[in-house]
Amino acid sequence: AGGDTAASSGEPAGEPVSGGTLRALELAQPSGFDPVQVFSSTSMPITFTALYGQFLVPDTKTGQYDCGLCKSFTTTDQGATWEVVTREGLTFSDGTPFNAAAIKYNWDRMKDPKFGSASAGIANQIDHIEVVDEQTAKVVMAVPTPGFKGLMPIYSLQWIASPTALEKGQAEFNKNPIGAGPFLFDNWVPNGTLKLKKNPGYYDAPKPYLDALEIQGVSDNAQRLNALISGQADTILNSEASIFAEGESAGFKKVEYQFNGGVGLMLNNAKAPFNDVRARQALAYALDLNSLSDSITRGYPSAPKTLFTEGSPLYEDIPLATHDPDKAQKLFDELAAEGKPVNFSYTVFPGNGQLVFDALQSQLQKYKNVTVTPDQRDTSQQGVVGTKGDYQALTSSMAFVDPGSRLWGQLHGSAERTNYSRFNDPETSAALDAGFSDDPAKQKEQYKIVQERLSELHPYILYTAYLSGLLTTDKVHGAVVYGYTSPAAADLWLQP
Amino acid sequence: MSDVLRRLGYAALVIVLVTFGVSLLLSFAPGSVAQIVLGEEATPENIAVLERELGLDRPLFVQYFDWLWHAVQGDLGTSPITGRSVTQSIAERLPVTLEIAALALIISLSAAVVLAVLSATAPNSILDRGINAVTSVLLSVPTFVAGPLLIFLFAITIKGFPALGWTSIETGLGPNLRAAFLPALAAGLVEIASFHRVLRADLISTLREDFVAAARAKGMGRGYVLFRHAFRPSSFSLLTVSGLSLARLIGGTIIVEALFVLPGLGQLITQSIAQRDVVTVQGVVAFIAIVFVLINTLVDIGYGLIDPRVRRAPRVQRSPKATSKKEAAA
Amino acid sequence: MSDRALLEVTDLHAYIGSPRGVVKAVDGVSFTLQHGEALGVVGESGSGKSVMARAVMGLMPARSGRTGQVLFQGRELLTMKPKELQEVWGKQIAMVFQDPGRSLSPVVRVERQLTEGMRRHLGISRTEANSRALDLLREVGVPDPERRLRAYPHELSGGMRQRVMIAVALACEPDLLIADEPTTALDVTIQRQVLDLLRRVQTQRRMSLVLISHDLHVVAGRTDRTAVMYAGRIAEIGSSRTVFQDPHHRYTHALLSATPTIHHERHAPLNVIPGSLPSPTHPPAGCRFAPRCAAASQECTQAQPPMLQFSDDLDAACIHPVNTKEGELVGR
Amino acid sequence: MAGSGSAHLRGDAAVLSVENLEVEYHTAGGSFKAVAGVSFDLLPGETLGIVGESGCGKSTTGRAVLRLDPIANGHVRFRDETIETASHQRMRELRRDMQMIFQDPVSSLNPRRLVKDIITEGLAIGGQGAKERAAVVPELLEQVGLPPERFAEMSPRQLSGGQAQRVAIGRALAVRPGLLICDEPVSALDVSVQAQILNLLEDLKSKYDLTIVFIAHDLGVVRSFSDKVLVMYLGKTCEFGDSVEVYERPAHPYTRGLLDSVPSPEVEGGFVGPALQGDLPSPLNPPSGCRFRARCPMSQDKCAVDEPAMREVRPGQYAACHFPLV
Amino acid sequence: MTAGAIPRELGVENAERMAVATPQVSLPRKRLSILVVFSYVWIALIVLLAVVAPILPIAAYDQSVGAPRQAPKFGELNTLLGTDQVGRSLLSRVIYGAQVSLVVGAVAGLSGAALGTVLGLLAGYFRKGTDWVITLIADVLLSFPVLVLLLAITAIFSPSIPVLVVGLAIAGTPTFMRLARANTMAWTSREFVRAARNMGASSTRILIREILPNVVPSLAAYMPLVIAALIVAEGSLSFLGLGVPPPTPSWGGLISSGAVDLRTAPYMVFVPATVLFLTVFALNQGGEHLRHRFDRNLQD
Ligand SMILES: Nc1ncnc2c1ncn2[C@@H]1O[C@H](COP(=O)(O)OP(=O)(O)OP(=O)(O)O)[C@@H](O)[C@H]1O
Ligand SMILES: Nc1ncnc2c1ncn2[C@@H]1O[C@H](COP(=O)(O)OP(=O)(O)OP(=O)(O)O)[C@@H](O)[C@H]1O
Ligand SMILES: [Mg+2]
Ligand SMILES: [Mg+2]
Repeated sequence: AGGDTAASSGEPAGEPVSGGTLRALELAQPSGFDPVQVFSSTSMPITFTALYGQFLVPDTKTGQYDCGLCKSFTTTDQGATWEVVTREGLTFSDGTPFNAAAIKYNWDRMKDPKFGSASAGIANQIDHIEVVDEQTAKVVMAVPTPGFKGLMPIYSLQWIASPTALEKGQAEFNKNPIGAGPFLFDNWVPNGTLKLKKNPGYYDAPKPYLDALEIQGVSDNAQRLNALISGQADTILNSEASIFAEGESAGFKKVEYQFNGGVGLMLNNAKAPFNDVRARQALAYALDLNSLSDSITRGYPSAPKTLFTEGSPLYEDIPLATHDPDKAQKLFDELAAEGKPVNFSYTVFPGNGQLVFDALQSQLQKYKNVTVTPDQRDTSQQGVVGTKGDYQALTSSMAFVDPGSRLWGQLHGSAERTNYSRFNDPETSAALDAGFSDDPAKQKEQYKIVQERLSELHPYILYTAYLSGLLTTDKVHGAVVYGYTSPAAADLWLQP
Repeated sequence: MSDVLRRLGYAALVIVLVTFGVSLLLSFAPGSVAQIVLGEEATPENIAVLERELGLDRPLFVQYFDWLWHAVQGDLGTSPITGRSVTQSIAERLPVTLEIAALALIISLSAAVVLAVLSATAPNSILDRGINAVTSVLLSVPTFVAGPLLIFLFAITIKGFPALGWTSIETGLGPNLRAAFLPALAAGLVEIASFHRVLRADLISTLREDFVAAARAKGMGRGYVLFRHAFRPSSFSLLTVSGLSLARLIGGTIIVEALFVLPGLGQLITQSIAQRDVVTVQGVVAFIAIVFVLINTLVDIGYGLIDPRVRRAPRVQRSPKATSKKEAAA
Repeated sequence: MSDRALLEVTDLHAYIGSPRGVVKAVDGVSFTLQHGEALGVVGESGSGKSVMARAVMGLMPARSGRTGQVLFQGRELLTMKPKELQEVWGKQIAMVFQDPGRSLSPVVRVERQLTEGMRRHLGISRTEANSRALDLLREVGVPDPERRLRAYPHELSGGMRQRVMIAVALACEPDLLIADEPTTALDVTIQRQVLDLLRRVQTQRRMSLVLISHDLHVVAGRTDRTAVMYAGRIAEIGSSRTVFQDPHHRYTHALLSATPTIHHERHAPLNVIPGSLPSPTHPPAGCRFAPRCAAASQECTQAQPPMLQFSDDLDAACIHPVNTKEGELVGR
Repeated sequence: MAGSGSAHLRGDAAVLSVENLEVEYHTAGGSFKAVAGVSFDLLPGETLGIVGESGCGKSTTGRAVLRLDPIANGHVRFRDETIETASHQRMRELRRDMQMIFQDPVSSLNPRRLVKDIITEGLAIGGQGAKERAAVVPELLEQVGLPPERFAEMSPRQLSGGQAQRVAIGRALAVRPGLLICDEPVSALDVSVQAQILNLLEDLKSKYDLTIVFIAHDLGVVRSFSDKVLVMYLGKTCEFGDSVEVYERPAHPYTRGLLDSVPSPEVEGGFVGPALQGDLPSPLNPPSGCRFRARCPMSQDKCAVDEPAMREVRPGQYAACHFPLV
Repeated sequence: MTAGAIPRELGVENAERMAVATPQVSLPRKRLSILVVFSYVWIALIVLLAVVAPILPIAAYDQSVGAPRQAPKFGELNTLLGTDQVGRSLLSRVIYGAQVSLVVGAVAGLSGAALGTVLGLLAGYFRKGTDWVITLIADVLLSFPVLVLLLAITAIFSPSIPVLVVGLAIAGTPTFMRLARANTMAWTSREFVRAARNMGASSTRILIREILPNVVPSLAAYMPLVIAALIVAEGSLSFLGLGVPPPTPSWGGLISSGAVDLRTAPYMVFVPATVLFLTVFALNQGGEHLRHRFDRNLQD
């Protein structure tokens, strides 16, 4: 499988130079560094790749995953078992060995409900882990999971911490987290600045290039840009189109990556009114996604037209949705006549939710026999709503780098816990299963079916692209963005 | 002595009621900390296990008194979200909130004192009316409007101050003050107005008192009389108001901290409420209540410093006028 | 200078702007005060005694105006610059206010209140000022003066405070002391002590004194001359004994007979003055007492009666005077 | 002085009889007895004057008689009722028969009500309807010398001190009380107005056959207005007797001192006798024995030990002094 | 005139002066200051617009009237103040926002005042135990930072106008309680209360007939100030994303959603911020003015 090509900064800058302190702003603040505590692949990539390195490194050219901290990560039985081999002689920064036992210790911990890991769901797909020898761990899955490797970069399974350090308890660990990454923990005030310093013993010398990193998490997009403009940061993570544009016009460099899929309305297929496919279709016809996107992105519309971006080998020119008010109205009327009017609530979470609702509402206002009402929840319920199916429509992302892992989990009829839209279409499920083929042609053929089904059945109505990227000053180089867990801290360097 | 004990007991009662109130409130809130910790992929079994682990399956009273029992011994518990000790979290964030609040108070007090003295020396003059207009404007600009404007002005346009973030004092006083200035100003602007108002009114009425005329009749200069004789007796309400405002600033830095991304108590409590982290919320609320009580005590001590009349037990015979005036001021 | 009066007040007007209009608090007052003389000023509440005292001093509230002439030792006070006035205040004219509880700064120790004036006017050192302060407190009869110096006003009783106020006023040995109702807030026994004290220091220091009170009895026994004020004007002025025993103005007479004394017959009705004080903003034309005066004629309500000299030591602004000596009313 | 004792009480004939009344106040500085054993009584139609320096407990005594201040000790009998044990309900009824007029006329009228409502307030509380009340307003106003057409609709702010005091008197008399307690009713008023009010009270007294307790610090006023006089010092009684006689021949040194402090323009120096020295001591820690001894020109050792009780020094004249001036 | 009486000599110049020279004194301005007049006019205007909003010739607040993010321009009424991110009329949203802000401010203020006044009256009149309990409640509420209380309340109930009103009313109660208590204590010590009791009046009657009418005006004078504070508090909540549910506009919500575009479309913040500012300003001015007029009787 493959994603989009990576975006990177500073191509003509020449050879990397060592030294300097980089000040970066990420999207969120860590509440701790214990891998069981975090879920951090897009919001705090620099922090976590700095502390723990990259377990797997995506090859942006092939769309495959190479090993980073591991020596090999393979399956021979379509994902029923995986063999993970660690590098010889690799140690954590406290000197303890980074070996198969360490992997087993970390991943078992993820499964333990006592620690309440956010990655417990994926960790629970592991039935058990056998330490074959010092270097080799055999991961036995509960059910064959061909996309397991692809899921790794998304979840915190990839962050392997020193078992010795973890043994001291979470509070102690957070005072001095120990991994095998390119940087060492220096100091941190919660909600304040995280300071990291170069790990001289990093396996992949001469990386890292930087002497030190200072990272802060700021969740507000505009404030991050403000800080960049006021000279408080050298680089900021960003996921919003308008901020990229503003940043560029203020003279900063943009590094942007667009995921396949995107962000949009997730419709609850198991509940009225969207258990009726016509209601979903009507909504898809009714919405002018470009204008919706324009409102939400503050003037930089980016509604994805197709499931895969044009650069992807799996790209097909099958539009995800077409704007057709007349058809929409007809369907709304038809449903209303049957006594099934499309009256639904949109679950609003703090943040962008209100804007999306406003845009949605003002568009639907023009139609008859359809109403949308807000259902305000606070952040604490963000996780619950999807799992419990306690919603009708909700903003959610269906974004992915390679389709095998994420898309399968979201759309496959038997992917119970992660299929929040409760979409169950046997044809789609079959095509997704068949998509795990090694034959690119067959893959493309199967995913074409998926795309056709999606544009027909609309479990999701995607209204904006899922972006990830950076804005940097001219001095920052080596920022390669390719989806989850990027940019990697080890690659960054500063022009003196 | 018994008075001190009584006050302490009362303060303790207030703190217990406040913390119990907040845990009661949050117990009605939907969602649970276990759910938050476990995130999207949680199974009900996992949640149940974690709740048992955290003791959240016990009745509210038991949970509360358990917390109280430990709190009395100085242990505010551990946050299930971050795994950090609440005492430590508060200790880390307190300097930020305290510094912002104190700086805001200093900025607004000094501005207000200067303005009020100018106003009071010539009530209803052009200058006075001008100052009144300015402070009325300040009074009507809420922090969440002032904040973005200040950022826009001082951080983005002029680039003199950081737009966000905190620099601790260990890095150096200069950078620390630079980071604290805009947030403190945003929080303090509103207070300037209320301080100016009370001090001006009190100064004007004090300047009409006989003892001011008496001091003038001795041939003492205007400025001397103002500062030596009139200022202290005029600062009662100012003291009351600044005590209230300091308490308010400490409790209400939520907005400034959100605007300027500061690692303070306001952020902590907002986050903890959203995450149903009752342990942390209780800890912070208890702490704020203690600060509130402390400020009240300081204000009382302040009265004594400003006015020798309240230093010792009040005299029996007091002219009824003086008593009622005090009452009104309080 | 000795042949000149210490203080000559001529046709003094002092008006105050209030929300209800211009208060004509003092409306044409003239009198003179000799060196070493004690002048009593009596009048009911609101008759303008305090404003008159403050107008003479120059301590008027905002929104006020004064005209006329106030010559103090031959110098015009009304037009004096603030800086010069400050030199006169405290050093040459001192003032004691009505309520001793309110005329001492509540937050400043007695010591400073006593010495700050001396140090400013006499330029003496702190220690010297302190020892003089001690002497002063002894002079006004404050027991245990060392301790009282360190005290705050609230720690003193009312009588003690008034003594301290008097000590403050005496500090720079002024030529004139204006005491505005210095005993009204005090009990009879304390009033007695304070009045004795004032009399004593006045004669000992050969100082001039203006003693203001609303009680004719208080003033008459202890001043050389007495002025009776009514609604911003002087109704009658003369030697205290004459004003008290042989008043000519109808108002003075009515006032005296309305006051029950220790000699008044039990349960016998008192003589009353009907009505109440005229409005201070729109006083009646002519004699201001006319509306309440039994003897008032047409003439009285038309023009302000001139000040008439009835004897060597008595002037009154009344055209239908009483003569109590002969028990008959003169005029009409 | 400063003695207690009830030798001067005149028995059952009295309308009001107060025996060893004590009132205690609790302040931040401590508790003290503002009234520490005061006894007096009134015969029907009599006027009793109470004099003394500020803070000696005159007002407190007046209020305690009506139980507006809590009675700590002692007995108060009004007609056949025991005041200190009467029920709240009974007390509310009784108070209507015992009215009080206060020192500050302006503060004793509710600024938010009209004169006609204030003056008939007692009637409204007594359950009279609006019509009946409106009917009596003119009469009530006239009897205190206020033209009804002008004053009925006025608000207290528009009244002068004397007019306000008239309204207060009218209000008290509207309920036809048998006993009237006047707490310094004229000391806030100007001399010219004071005479009007005193004459009015004198008129009404004979008209309604009132028994009056008249509290004042102006000795001249008390003497001319009352039949009997009670002199108080620091919460205790000093002297009791016929007002003229007490003024002419005071038996207690304190009474003497008080009278000597009254300014008298006719004599040289302004006063007839020597001044009393010193200030009123703090009621928080009053002197032992006779409370007046510290200021008394004739105090002796005995005075510091024994508290003098009221005893007859001359027929009908009682003083609490070990060494009365006889 | 008696023969013995001769007119006192007055110098000629003095006699002349007597006729003319009296002091010229300026009177304190009685006129309402222009700011106060403006404030009352503005409040009246805002209230009027909020009330008649449905019949005004403006678009509905949830209807898009054109392209999003148009700057204010003269011409069409709906785009007079520009449009928001979704293309809705800012004019309409600001006017309808007034409904929310004013209703929330006024209703919460009034109920807080009513509750606070009752409690304060009881505490100030009965003192002792009643006072202790009520003061304790006030202290407890006061040591809860207002925003924290509101955050907790909105965590329980999803935000809606009734929830906001209740939350803000609770937040406003202790202030009124303290004011009412202090006022009641001052008035209770007045002689007229004693006089009423002496007339046989019951405590209820004294509280309702004698004290309440005196306490209410000075509290009422505080109302505008409190309403202003509550409008700001509602704005802060909306700013934190806990205000009234969309699409209903509120000023705080408008400012908050505009704040992200401060750099590119500043009018989206400035328009609602100006209206909020002017209203709060007007309420403060009006409150000050009322306080000067009605709160004075405490002093005199
Ligand atoms: N600051 C002021 N503003 C307005 N009016 C004033 C002011 N001071 C005094 N007055 C008015 O001036 C008139 C005279 O007042 P003044 O104080 O001189 O009377 P007084 O004779 O001293 O009375 P009292 O015996 O009450 O002290 C009164 O009508 C009073 O109301
Ligand atoms: N409510 C109260 N609480 C505490 N102390 C009080 C109270 N009322 C009066 N006192 C004190 O009780 C003592 C007697 O007061 P009271 O008012 O009876 O004196 P008085 O003789 O009426 O004085 P005045 O002539 O000043 O009215 C004084 O020391 C006074 O300070
Ligand atoms: Mg005066
Ligand atoms: Mg009294």
